[in-house]
Amino acid sequence: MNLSQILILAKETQATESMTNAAGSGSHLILLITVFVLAVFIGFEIITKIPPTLHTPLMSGSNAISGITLVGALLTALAGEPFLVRIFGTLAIILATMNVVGGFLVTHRMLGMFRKKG
Amino acid sequence: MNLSQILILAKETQATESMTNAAGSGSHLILLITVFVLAVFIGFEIITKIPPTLHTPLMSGSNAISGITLVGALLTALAGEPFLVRIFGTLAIILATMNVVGGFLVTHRMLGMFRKKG
Amino acid sequence: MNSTWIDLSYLVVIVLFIFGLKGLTHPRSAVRGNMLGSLAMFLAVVVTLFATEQFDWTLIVIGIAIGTVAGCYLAYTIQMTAMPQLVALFNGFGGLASVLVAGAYLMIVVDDSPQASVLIATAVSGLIGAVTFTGSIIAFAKLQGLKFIKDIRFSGQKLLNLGLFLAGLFFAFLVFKQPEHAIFYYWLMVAFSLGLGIFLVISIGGADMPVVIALLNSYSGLAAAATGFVLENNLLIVAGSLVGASGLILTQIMCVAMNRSLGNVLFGKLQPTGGDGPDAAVVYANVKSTSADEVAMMLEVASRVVIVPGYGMAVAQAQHAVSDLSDYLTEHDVTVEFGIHPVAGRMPGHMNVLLAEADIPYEQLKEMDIINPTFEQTDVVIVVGANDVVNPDAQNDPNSPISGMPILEVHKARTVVVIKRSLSPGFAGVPNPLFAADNSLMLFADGREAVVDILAALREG
Amino acid sequence: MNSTWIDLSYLVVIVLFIFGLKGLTHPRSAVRGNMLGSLAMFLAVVVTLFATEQFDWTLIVIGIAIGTVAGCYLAYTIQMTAMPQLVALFNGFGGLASVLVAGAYLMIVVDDSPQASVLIATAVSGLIGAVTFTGSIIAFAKLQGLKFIKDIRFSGQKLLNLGLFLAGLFFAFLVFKQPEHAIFYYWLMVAFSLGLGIFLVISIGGADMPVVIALLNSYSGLAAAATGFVLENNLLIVAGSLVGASGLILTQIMCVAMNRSLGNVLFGKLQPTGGDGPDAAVVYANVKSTSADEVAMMLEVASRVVIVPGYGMAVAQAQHAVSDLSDYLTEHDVTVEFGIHPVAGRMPGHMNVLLAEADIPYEQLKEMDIINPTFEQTDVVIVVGANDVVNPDAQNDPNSPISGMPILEVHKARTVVVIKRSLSPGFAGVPNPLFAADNSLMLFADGREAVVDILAALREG
Ligand SMILES: NC(=O)c1ccc[n+]([C@@H]2O[C@H](COP(=O)([O-])OP(=O)(O)OC[C@H]3O[C@@H](n4cnc5c(N)ncnc54)[C@H](OP(=O)(O)O)[C@@H]3O)[C@@H](O)[C@H]2O)c1
Ligand SMILES: NC(=O)c1ccc[n+]([C@@H]2O[C@H](COP(=O)([O-])OP(=O)(O)OC[C@H]3O[C@@H](n4cnc5c(N)ncnc54)[C@H](OP(=O)(O)O)[C@@H]3O)[C@@H](O)[C@H]2O)c1
Repeated sequence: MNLSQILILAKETQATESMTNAAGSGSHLILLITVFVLAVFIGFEIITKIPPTLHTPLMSGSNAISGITLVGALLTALAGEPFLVRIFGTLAIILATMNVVGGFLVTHRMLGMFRKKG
Repeated sequence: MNLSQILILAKETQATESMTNAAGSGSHLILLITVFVLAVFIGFEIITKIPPTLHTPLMSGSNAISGITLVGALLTALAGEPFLVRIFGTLAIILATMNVVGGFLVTHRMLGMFRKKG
Repeated sequence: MNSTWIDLSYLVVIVLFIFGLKGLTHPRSAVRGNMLGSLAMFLAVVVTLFATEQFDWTLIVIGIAIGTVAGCYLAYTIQMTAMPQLVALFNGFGGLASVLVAGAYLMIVVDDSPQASVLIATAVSGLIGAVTFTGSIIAFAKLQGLKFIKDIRFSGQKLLNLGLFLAGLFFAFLVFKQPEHAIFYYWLMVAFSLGLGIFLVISIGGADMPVVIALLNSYSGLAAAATGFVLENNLLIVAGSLVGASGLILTQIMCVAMNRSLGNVLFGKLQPTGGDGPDAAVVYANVKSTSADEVAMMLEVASRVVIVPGYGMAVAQAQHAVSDLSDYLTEHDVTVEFGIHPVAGRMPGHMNVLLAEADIPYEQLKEMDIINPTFEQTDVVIVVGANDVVNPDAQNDPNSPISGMPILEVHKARTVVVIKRSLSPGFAGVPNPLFAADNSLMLFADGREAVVDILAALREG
Repeated sequence: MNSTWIDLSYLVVIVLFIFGLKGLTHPRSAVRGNMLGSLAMFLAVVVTLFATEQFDWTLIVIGIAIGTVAGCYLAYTIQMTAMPQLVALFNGFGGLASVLVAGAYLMIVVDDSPQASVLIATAVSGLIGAVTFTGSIIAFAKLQGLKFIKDIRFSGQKLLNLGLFLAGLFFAFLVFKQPEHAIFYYWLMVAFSLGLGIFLVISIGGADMPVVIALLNSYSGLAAAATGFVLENNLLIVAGSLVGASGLILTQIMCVAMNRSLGNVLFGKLQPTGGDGPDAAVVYANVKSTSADEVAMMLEVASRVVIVPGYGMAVAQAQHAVSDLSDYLTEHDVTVEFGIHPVAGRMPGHMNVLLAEADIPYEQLKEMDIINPTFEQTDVVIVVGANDVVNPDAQNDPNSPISGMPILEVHKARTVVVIKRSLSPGFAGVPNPLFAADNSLMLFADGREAVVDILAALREG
């Protein structure tokens, strides 16, 4: 239940109606977009601080994070009744898991080399 | 309309139901909290980059930004039928406007001093 | 105006705020950053007003007009030295606005069985806003040196604070638990929180106010964010949390620079002088004093001079005189640099602002870590109204209340001239062995007058 | 599992990802950062699985098992020099997964008249995912040096790309416009996008692949974020946009370091040698070659040596030999430092990874801006398989294709020894006047062998 729904109950007063109009973030979509924009800012701020030495591990590490599609794949595979959906879901799971597991491991291997001398 | 609402239409299939469960960000509130958390991260990342020279302007400048309550005050004043609500709203508008206008101006004055020598 | 457009405009405002803050990370882009921020705020207000088609705008326009005029007046008439209290005042206004908005909103929605999360957010917004309001006002009064406010301390104060806090929390809980009486409980909660704000700040020493202000600044941001949760408005949430983070980090920076914990600032007391600290009379047995003429003679033969400004320079408004002196010396082939301690003065970056006001080039200002290794090659250090930030006891005496605070190591220079009016202590209230050191000379005078005299003597000689 | 708990767990995952990324900002915390990231991913998977009470997990478990085994295998068997292609391969997998997820989701919701925004997000996710998939696979094949892939260029290629892109966009539009046939249009769109990925990357030179990979990495993040919009899942959105930003910045850094625009990398060609550039035969008229023994003699009397590694060191796997040489010299009181150019090798930070693999202390690795002013005081520079990054034409010849690229100014050292197998050019395909300079000596040999020989000569002598 969100503001708009509460305020539907209070529709009688013209006052609150105008509020629904302007309260902002009325829609789910705009919130998702806000989250997207903020996350991009965080990405930029953090990545620009990473020293060149760590750029290759960063590349493989962030690549592993992009395997987050795995969560989407799981949701789809769990949701899908039609045969094709399950096949697609399972295929996506295999691919995304490789991306995730391989990406993190290879990054770990690389970083291990940096640490040895420490 | 958000995912949960769409999926209510599709309630027949057990499949999609489990999806509603897990899709995440089902609720408005959690999205707002996410926005809050991300914004705090951005704040930390940016502020830690600000050099000591600019700390006083930062203090007054960020103080001005906290006057964003002005938007809340406007929404309330616009929405309020009851007399008290309008009074409170107007008072809040006066206070928040002082915070905003004064804060930005005084920051500008301060920064002007830095620039002169440039 | 269509609601999607409003949402999108708010998103643009959010982005502008972030870029504005990013602008403040560099002196060159800071002015633009601040302008972006105010542009964003303007946009937010305009969009919000146009969101409603037909409405009686009278009150709103009057409100904005009054606020604008008052804000402009304060911003343009304030002295640069009074900046801390002005920030405190504005801060308090913001806090009170949050209290009023949350209270008014509660009246609007209370009959429509609002959601638990909205009630909680309302209570949080009112609680934080009220503490911010009275806390800031007390901080303002203290910094302004208003007579009726003293450092009030009594036994049981912590208990009282705890009691007020718990009472506030309890009524906040009732707001959420018994929504049918929410309005009543809300104002009761606000009343206790107002009290809490007063008693929290009233016992804190005036010199610790900058830390308190930064913290209250953070609170006012959090209050705005909470209001955002009340109205389910992501613009308020983002802007509020940016400010919240900023205030917290500034608080943190100041505490680190003073080598004290936040808890110690808020609740602890500094040890009173003479307790188990060194006795001032003993420390100051061998103090040598000097005259402006003598200092001028030393400067004439110096090749490297470092000026260390402190709170006294702000009090004496000596920055322009200091700037003239620096110019004179530079023209006569003396290398002049300024040693800036991070907590010299009473605000973070206080000295930078004052020196910038007096047109001293950015490159001459050196941070502590940069200037410290150079003192051994420095002929004369002129300390203008600084005290604690040049106290060698912070390094040498582990029992000193300021032990561990990083300092400017001026005692390593060949000669140190300290300009202040007396031997009275600085903010921390501890004697300073520097004043009695072999290579130290005291010039007892008002900061501005002393510097003007030195310059006059130089010009004559 | 309660939906609120799921949401909160996802929020925790988001925070962990951000802290993980922050960990990567420092070598000391990088390992922990990467672990935090994988922990976050694990948590996300577990939470998602437990979100559904009763379900046939067989397929899912099988899928995860296969993926894990394959991922481990690849990660542990890969050579460090083959890192770029491995990243490309993983990247492609991620892209294809996005295509499949969006496609499957479309099948689930298509009958329930989904929202416009969901349809758009689905189409975007499929489009970007498909381009990422084929683009990455081509990049992989090129870097792996697979024979059947060459730099294929034909006239009208840009037109073809544009056509494919527009066709993809058109069918994406139809997905959204005619939801009743959405599935059909979706796969049509995917088909065109797959083609687009192929033809976009196939014409780009193998040496530019790192830039392409960083860009595709960014795309795969954006595809994941788009999938997040499809599922209205903020975890996918945040994680995806973090990766999107990261890839874009890396692309940008590489382009700046090569002094080329992204457009030039993607669509332009480097001028072929001999066009209006200098002629190799003329440039190389006065090349002097040397032997391992001679180099060893020079090193014996040197007091400061800088080693500049390049792509050739990676090819020859010479890092361990170089490390031994550096140890030997250091033990004999020679100051040894490494000059690291930001785009030496074929990946950003490529040289750092290789040298770290060979246990060379972090402090000996100097970035370009730090090491450049020291070359004039350097007795011997040993260039191991670097070419373009030490080409003085980048500074001197405004017509050179690499003009403006910042370089390591090794030509300012007293003596430069260049180890490479021949006079053949490096990645940019231009001759290097350094090789013919008065203070240069060429040591024609495989990188590893040459260094081993020098060390042997030193030990004997
Ligand atoms: N900057 C911040 O953010 C901040 C925040 C919180 C606390 N603090 C604290 O404030 C202190 C700052 O150190 P500080 O060395 O700058 O100042 P200080 O230790 O407070 O000393 C200031 C000195 O200036 C002298 N003075 C006052 N008026 C003067 C005048 N008109 N002409 C000449 N001298 C004058 C005073 O001596 P006389 O009375 O004898 O003249 C006094 O000893 C530190 O202890 C710091 O921890 C700073
Ligand atoms: N690092 C990045 O992120 C990145 C990304 C994109 C593009 N690039 C480009 O890649 C280039 C990197 O410059 P660079 O100086 O490192 O490399 P380079 O200019 O490509 O030159 C490498 C040299 O190594 C020699 N070599 C090859 N195998 C060898 C072996 N086994 N032993 C000894 N030498 C061998 C080659 O000469 P021989 O064949 O005669 O032995 C060649 O001239 C730059 O132009 C840069 O713009 C880099």
